[in-house]
Order: sequence, then C-alpha cells, then structure tokens
Amino acid sequence: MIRKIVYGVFILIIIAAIAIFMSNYKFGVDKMDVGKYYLDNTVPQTGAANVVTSVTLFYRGFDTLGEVTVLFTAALGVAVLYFMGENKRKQKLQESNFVTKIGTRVVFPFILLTGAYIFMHGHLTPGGGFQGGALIATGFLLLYLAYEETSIDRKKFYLVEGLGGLTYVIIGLLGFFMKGSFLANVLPNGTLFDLLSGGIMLPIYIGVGLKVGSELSNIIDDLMCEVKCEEAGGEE
Amino acid sequence: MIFYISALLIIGIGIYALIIKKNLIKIIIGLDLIETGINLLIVSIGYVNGKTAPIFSKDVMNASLMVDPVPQALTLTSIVIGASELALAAAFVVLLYRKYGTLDIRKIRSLRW
Amino acid sequence: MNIYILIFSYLLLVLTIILSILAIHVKDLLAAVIFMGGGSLLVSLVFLLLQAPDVAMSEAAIGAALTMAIYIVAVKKTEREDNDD
Amino acid sequence: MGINVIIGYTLMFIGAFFFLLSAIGLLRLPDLYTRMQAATKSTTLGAISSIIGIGLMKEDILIKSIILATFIILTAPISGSALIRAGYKVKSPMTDKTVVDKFKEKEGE
Repeated sequence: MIRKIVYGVFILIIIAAIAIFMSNYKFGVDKMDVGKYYLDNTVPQTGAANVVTSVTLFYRGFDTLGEVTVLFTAALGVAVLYFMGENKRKQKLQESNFVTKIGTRVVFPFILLTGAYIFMHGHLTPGGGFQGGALIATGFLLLYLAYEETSIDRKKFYLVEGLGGLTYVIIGLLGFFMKGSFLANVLPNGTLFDLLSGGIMLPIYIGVGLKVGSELSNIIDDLMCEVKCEEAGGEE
Repeated sequence: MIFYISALLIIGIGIYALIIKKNLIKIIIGLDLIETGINLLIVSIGYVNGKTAPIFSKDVMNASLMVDPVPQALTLTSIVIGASELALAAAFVVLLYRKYGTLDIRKIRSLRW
Repeated sequence: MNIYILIFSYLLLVLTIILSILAIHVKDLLAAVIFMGGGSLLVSLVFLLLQAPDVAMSEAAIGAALTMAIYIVAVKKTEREDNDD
Repeated sequence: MGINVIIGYTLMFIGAFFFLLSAIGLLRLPDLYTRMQAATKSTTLGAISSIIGIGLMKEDILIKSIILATFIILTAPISGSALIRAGYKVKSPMTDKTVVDKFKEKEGE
C-alpha cells in the first residue's frame, strides 16, 4: 500500500513537471519558428504540395534514413530472436470460412493497389511511404489470417527490401557527387500538382514504401510462423 | 487546453502501468500508452486555431493559413519507430515465456527487483 | 475551432482515456489489447481533427492495425490471463 | 438548386435513416447474432448511400466516393462474418426463440 502511494506521488511529480513546462505554450496560438520557413519555401524550393512530406524527406532526409535503419534493425532483431527459439509448437489453427477466403482473394489486390497509390502520391496528398508500406503489410496480414498455409517467399522479400534501401542511399550519394551534399536535390522540381514533380521525393518514397512494406510483412511472417521459420533460412 | 490535459493523463496512465503492473504484456501496453500520449501532446502543440492542414491544393494556396508542419513530421517518425520497437518487445516477451513458462516478472528470477 | 468539432473532440478524448484505463485494468489480456487498439483508432480521429492527416493515416494503419496484430500474436503464443494479485 | 443536389440530399437522408434503424436494432435485439445483423447490414447500406449522396453534390469527388462505396461493399461482409464466427466459437448464448442452427447441423454430419 505504501509502495503504491510512493509511486503515485512519483507519477504526479512527472506529470506536474511536464505541465509546468507546457504552460509556456498556449494551445492554439501561432508559435511557429522554423515551420514558417518551411511553409513559405516548400513550393519554390522543392515543388511538393505536401509540406509534411517535404519536411520529412527534403529538409530532414537524413533523419528519415536513420528511421529506416531503425526499422530494418528491428525487423532483423525480431527475426534473430525467433530463430533463437526452438519453434516446436505445431498447433492447428481454425480454418477460416468461405466468405473470408473469397473476400480476401477479391480485396487483396485492391489493398496492394491502394498502398502503391498512397506511397506514389506522397508528395501531393496525405500519406507517404510509411503509411503505404503499412497498408501493404496489412494486406499480407489479411492473407495470413484467411489462408492458413500462406508463407511469403522470404528471399524475394529480402531482395525488394534491399533494393528499396539501396535506392535511398544511391540517390543520397548522387546528390553528394553532383551537388556536393548528401541527399541534395538532383532531379528537376517539375510543375506543382503533377505526379512527376517534387524532385527526389518520388523515387525515395517509392523505395521507402517498398522497404517498409516488405519489412513489416517479414515481421508479421516471423510472428505468425509456427514451423516454417527453420526451413526458410535467416541470413540477410 | 483539454488536448494537453488528456495527453498528460494518458502519459500518466502509461507510467502507472509501467511501474505497478507485474504482467509483461501489460507493461508493453503501458509503453504504448506513453507513446500515444506523447504523440498527442506534440501534435496538439503544433495546432493553430482556425488554420488548415499543411497541404497545398488548388483551393488553398496561402501558406499563412496552415498549421505547423514540423511536429507532424516528428510524430510520423515517432509512430513508425514505436511500432518496430513494440514488435521487438513482443518477440522478447514470447521468448521469455518459452524459457520461464510465465509472464509474471516476479517469477522470472533474473528480472526480480 | 468550430464548437461542434470541439465538443466531438472532447467526447473522443474522454472515450480514449476511459479505454486506456480499461486496457490496463481488465484481467483478460486479449480484451486489454482490443481496448488498446480502440484507443489508438480514436486518437487517430483526434489527429484528423487537429489538422494532421498524415499522422492520422499513419496512426490508423500502424497503431491500430499492425500493432494490434502483433499484440494478439504475442497473447496467443503466451497466455491469456493476467494473474496479478 | 440542381437535380443532383436534391438526389444527394435524399440519399443522405436515406443513409441517416438506416443508421438510425441500425442503432435501434443494436439496442433492442436480443442476442449477439441478431445484433450483428443490425450492425453490419443496415450500416453498409447507410454508409454507401450517404457517401454517394455527398459525391453527387460535389462533382469532383464523385469517382472517389464511388470507389469508397465499393470498398465498403467489399469489406463489410468479411468483417461481419468473421466477427459472428468468432462469437459462435466462444459460444455466445442464443436467445430462446432460435429455431435453427445451420452451423451446428453442418458440423454434425
């Protein structure tokens, strides 16, 4: 009992500290510093309509490269942790019913199409590589739930993932050799609201979308696999 | 204002679960709650009254009518990293269960405190 | 912000807090996970009302769908009851 | 006011009416299976008629709204059948008025 009170006081102190800090920032008041610069300069400098995408990929592209690396490390960690275990459980899952199977077969290509649309239009509409990749992985999750015997071909997924990551780094190095700084804009900006606009954002987001989709599908495959893990091979 | 208060409340609930609960999955749920609360806090800092989303369209071409894009970009990063961290934590939980046969951290001897 | 949208967001936030409290309080871990996923979905609606559609999409696709799948697999591979005292 | 606006408002009204029906059904029906009937079937109709109504009122989002309605038609039955099946598997109780259990008959043979 006394322990819970001590912990409660501790939590209250943390919350009060954050609240006192937050009292400097009133809700709903304009307090932009660097955001002003981004909003004013996105269209002339990058040619993208979505300012969030331009901040993520253009002004802070190096951070996003780090984020992709974190995601890759997590997928690798999940795979390694599951190969360490013995994986002896072989329980039979319940067979899914007719409606789910047929419906999955109908819906699955549309889910992939929507995911591809979202990550290709990341610089024009809300969305981008991470959201589209997550949507694609959700499609594979649906496939796993409907058909028990599903197993993705891990070699091909690793290939797609590697190509996606390689696109990012190669575009960054192109900027380094042609313009003198890593991830500099080497492609023309194009006209606003065109699909082929936004400079390096379109190829980078396609790469990120493929990479995130295959990575999250690999994580799902690792979590779902019962015995298949051992025969699939684990080297990257 | 209520956005700040509820974000702080969600963070508090998460810290409570992280400290008090003894079940490993409940602890991960606490971590996830803290992450959600902090995302809500950061996005609500960036909100400005009466302005729209930071996306140019044919109707909205005026940059002075948009909310701050920087917190949204940061939160985007945070959500993706949170999901991958959570997958890693779930893998650890499953492995610990295979080794010790329980989810109670008092019974997992090398984690006792 | 419009007054109706403000009231709607208050409702969403109160529901989110209730779902979070339930998620850490119930004994059944599967129910806790589902409460958690519902809370994530409501928070994504709040992000949409805060004019952050990118974050809302990301939270709905990752926080509510994939995270819940990962949790459910973890619960299925371990045990379902929380034997806290 | 053009003819498309009138049709759009009519469709939105029909959609709201079906949402109301499904809410009443959720409150009044006796067990899980009939409630899921109310929650999936009439909500599908309500959602697609509201979405297409909005699409008719603004021309430039008509195609998007038709695509959205198609997605709802495709996905709502899948989730509904999966939910009802899960409810059956955990032996959610039926009402006393249930006369036939086709699923049990099929399993039994």
